[in-house]
Amino acid sequence: MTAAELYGLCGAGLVGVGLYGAILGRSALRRLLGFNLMGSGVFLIFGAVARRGGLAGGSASDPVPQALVITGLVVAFAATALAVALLVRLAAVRREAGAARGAALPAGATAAAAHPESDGTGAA
Amino acid sequence: MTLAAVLEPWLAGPRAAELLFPLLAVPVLAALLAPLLGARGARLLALGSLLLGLALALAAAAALLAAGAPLTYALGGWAAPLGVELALDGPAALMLVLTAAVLVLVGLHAAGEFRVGAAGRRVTLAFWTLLLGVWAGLNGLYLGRDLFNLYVAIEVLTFSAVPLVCLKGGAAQLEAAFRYLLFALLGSALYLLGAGLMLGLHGTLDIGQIAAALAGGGADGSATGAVRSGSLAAVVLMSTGLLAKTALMPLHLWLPPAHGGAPAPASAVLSALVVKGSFFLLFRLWLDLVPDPGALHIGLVLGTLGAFAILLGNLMALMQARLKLLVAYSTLAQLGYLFLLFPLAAGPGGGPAATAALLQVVSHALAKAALFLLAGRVQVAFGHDRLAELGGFGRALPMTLVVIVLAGLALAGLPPSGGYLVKSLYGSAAGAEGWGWRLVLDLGGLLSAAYLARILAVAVRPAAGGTAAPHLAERPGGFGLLVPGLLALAALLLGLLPPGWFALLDVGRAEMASAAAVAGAMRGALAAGGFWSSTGPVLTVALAVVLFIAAGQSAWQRRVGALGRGLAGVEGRLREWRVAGALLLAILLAQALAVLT
Amino acid sequence: MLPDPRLADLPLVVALLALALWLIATRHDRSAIIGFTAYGLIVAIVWVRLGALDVALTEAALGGIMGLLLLMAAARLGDAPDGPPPTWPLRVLVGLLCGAVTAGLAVLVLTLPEPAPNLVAAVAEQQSATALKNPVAAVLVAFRAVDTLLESAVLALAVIGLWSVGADAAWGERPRALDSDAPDPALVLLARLLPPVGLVVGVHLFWTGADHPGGPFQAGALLAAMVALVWLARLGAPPPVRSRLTRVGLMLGPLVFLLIGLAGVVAADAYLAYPEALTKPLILLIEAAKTLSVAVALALLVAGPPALPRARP
Amino acid sequence: MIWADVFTVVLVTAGALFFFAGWVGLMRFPDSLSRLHALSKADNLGLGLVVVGLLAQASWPYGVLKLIALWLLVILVGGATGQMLAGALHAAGPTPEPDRRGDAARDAGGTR
Repeated sequence: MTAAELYGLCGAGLVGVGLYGAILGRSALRRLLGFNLMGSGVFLIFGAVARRGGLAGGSASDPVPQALVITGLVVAFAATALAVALLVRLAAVRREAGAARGAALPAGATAAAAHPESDGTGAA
Repeated sequence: MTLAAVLEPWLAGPRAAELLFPLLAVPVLAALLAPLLGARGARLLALGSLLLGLALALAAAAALLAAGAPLTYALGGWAAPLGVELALDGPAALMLVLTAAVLVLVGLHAAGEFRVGAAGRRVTLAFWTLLLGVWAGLNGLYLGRDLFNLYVAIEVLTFSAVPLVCLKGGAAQLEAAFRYLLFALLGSALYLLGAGLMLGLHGTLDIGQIAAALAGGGADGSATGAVRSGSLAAVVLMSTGLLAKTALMPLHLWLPPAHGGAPAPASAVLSALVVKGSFFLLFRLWLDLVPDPGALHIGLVLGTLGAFAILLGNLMALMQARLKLLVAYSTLAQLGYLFLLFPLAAGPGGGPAATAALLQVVSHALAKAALFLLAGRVQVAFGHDRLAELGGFGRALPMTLVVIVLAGLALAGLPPSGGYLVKSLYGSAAGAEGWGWRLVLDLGGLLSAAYLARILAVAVRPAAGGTAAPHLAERPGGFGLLVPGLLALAALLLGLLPPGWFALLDVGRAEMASAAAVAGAMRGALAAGGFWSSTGPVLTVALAVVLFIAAGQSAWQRRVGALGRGLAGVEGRLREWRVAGALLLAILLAQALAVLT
Repeated sequence: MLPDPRLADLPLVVALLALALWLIATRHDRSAIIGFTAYGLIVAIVWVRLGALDVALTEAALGGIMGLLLLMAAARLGDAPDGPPPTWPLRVLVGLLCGAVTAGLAVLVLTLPEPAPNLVAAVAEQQSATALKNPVAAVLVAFRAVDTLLESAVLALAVIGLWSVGADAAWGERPRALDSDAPDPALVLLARLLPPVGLVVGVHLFWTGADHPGGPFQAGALLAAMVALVWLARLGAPPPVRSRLTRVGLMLGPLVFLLIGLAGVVAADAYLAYPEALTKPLILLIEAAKTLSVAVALALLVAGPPALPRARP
Repeated sequence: MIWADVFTVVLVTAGALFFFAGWVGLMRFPDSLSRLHALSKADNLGLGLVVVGLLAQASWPYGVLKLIALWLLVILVGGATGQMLAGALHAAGPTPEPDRRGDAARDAGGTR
């Protein structure tokens, strides 16, 4: 087995582990972490492809998949930042709604309270 | 020199392909400039660039018709596999024009609501910038033929669509947006994985080159068995990722709450266009990249999911307590029709199936954009959209009701609507052996007629408390009916377009023979055999209205109560994160089994 | 030399997989995030082992701010599960499904064709036209320029989307996700000493990127980490989102790229092509603007949506 | 050149041993402060030995300068983060943390 195959298999394993974490993670943050693990597994498979192509073409690593991974890494970071912002804001809105319950309810809370079917109350 | 002479090289000459990149560049440029102009400027910039984009899309469609063959453009002069190429064929041109037209109309409709004075700076700037981002992502999806380029385009789309869901900023919307984002990200990761494996298998990401290699026309002769099955597995990974983004039932966990809470114009765009973007890519993958998909069992898997979506989506729509959620579930059902393409295109007379799927995209985009805008109008007028408290709203807003009915009849498939064309073309593609699919089509049509009847019955029934109409919180201006009316009429009269126009779809796909198929379907509408399919929806609506009114809201609820609660319970379980995640993987494996056995 | 270079790879693979399993199994969100930061460092080493130095640099530079982002989130979100734990049948089912996916992928990885198709020769052949000696940079800025362009648009849109998550009342204010009441003196010391070094290394990474591993992404990520450190230590504050200058900085990279790309159809016969005489200076201009915009975008993404100052009791 | 190689192997091995000792301390020591202490002590020494060992292999002058700069940076960052962690522990109060291995075992049993 070559090193490229070894890391490719590692990537396959990480995709599985990451998917498990993304589906069954105990909190939203952990599911996000699971997605990032899965993403790194995907990128490692790209790395294996790049390494194999590079060795076949007489270089350390094929530059095209490398460039794709760099683009993908930045996109994954931006996605994580957006997701974190949504979570933090969601927690803040819920806190405000909890603090103001009984008094004037903020708009988000009334929407959620009046229309439970529009609120994904399951584990997000 | 006349304008036509100046434009000649682009519209009918050697430079036609130079129109492709501006179709992508204009929305990107506008989305980048909008935040620099600030909330006030963003609105004007968006509307202006949308009009420019519509003109460009029409020009590209004209150039494509003149050329008679797909246009391709190698960016930077670098040909694939090293460089990235853009391409335009008939279906892509249709999508470009449809997207620009719907965005222009929705933009004009929303121009009053999303301005600094009415919505505030945050919402105004975000709405217009993200609308431009959605447009950029969609155009990238239509024009791309490089798998990674398409990945980046789909991420542009996702990053723009997610914040649109939570513009109102309530807890329910934020949670829906987070679920949407995370589920879409899992989908993107699966898609990217498939693209990476494709690169490892073929050394190229260009859809045309991979298809040629798989069909045995590659530079190195024919593809080996391992490469072929590896490629199919890669397509399955990409396909699963795209299903998650299309919100095909049962992977729809984010869609109802997202539509329940997003502003109506945002819902219209999400429902009419955004979910179609990933479907369009599925269309490309299974019809353009995979050689002879009919030999695989994939159509059975995707078609079954589509049939499930049609039936469950329509039933759920029938039971919703809120108008916007009713419309959202109707979207889920209508998405199901798109997926009947895959089993029906594989049949012996499958040519019209692809035409039917594309017409379904158009027809649903027009009718659903209209319905969401109208639902928003009702919500503004009465301060809520709870059907139980809207009894008699038709008396207060008669014209709104008329336009709702027009859009609803287009969805239900009354001739000459797009919905009718879709069912007729699918029906002829299914043939005698495909009676099961035809049954689903008919049931779906009846159910959509039934929920339309339910809205009608609510609208004409006396209001609660014995008054003629519910209390109007705010009387909406008649001008607001212009755009929904145009959209609904366009959906309803789609079949009256000269059949020759549909030849646009066939550029690069002669096997579809759309013009002849549409002409045949319209002839069928008038023939004796077409009686049921042409009048069925109207008869059902009339009968169901009588039944609904006779039974009254409460009796109706009692009658279907037990069944409905059970169904809603099952559907609610399907929307749990863990269940949806497990289903995503199960669908991935089901597709893999279908393709590799 | 070691007798077999794979002896160095196996421990890395085992460490990655073990750490990944621990990350999803461990109880506390915060430990999982600290573990994830360590995981990112190992992944960066793996990229070196795979001969992909450009990726290794990106991973290492992004890993730092990713850790900061997630830690600040964990601090604000608390450490409670948001639902009952999954039932055993569900765990077994999902575990089996994930295992099946992994097994399928393993087969795919092991049956990739031999010799591996690749674009090494194609890149090497055409690279001279780009005046860049680093093949990865040539792919990013020339051959696949449109992807890089759209990806900068993704970053810019992500910032706008992130800002739109804030409260209406806070619009125009500055982001405050990194604010703390009293930063640790050691952190302040670090934030005084490290950024000058980071700036030098960042500029070096940008400059050397044309010919050696490095480039706008890596340099931008490092600069963003330095900026975030300064904000975290309260030696400076993120600019308010109403600031036009910030928005110009955010959009400059993709705008310059797009405008030069559009001009290419006149000046070089194709969109996103560079006229021969100006290739080097134009690419330098694009990369400089891009470095700035990547740094601004990543720093703003960590800083979060605009927020009102927290009320003091 | 063989002497330079021997020098490198000996020092890097010694450095690795210190890292190992630091890792053992991290795993086995009873409370957070002593774990932190073991870790930073052993790591600083270990890193110093590794860097000195590698100096024999580095090119003059830039390779050597880079290595030394790297060493200084790691010392700075390690020192500052150690200080911050200690500060956080101090602020959290004197309650001894539960045994780490027991904690980990509970975690493994509790959520997997």
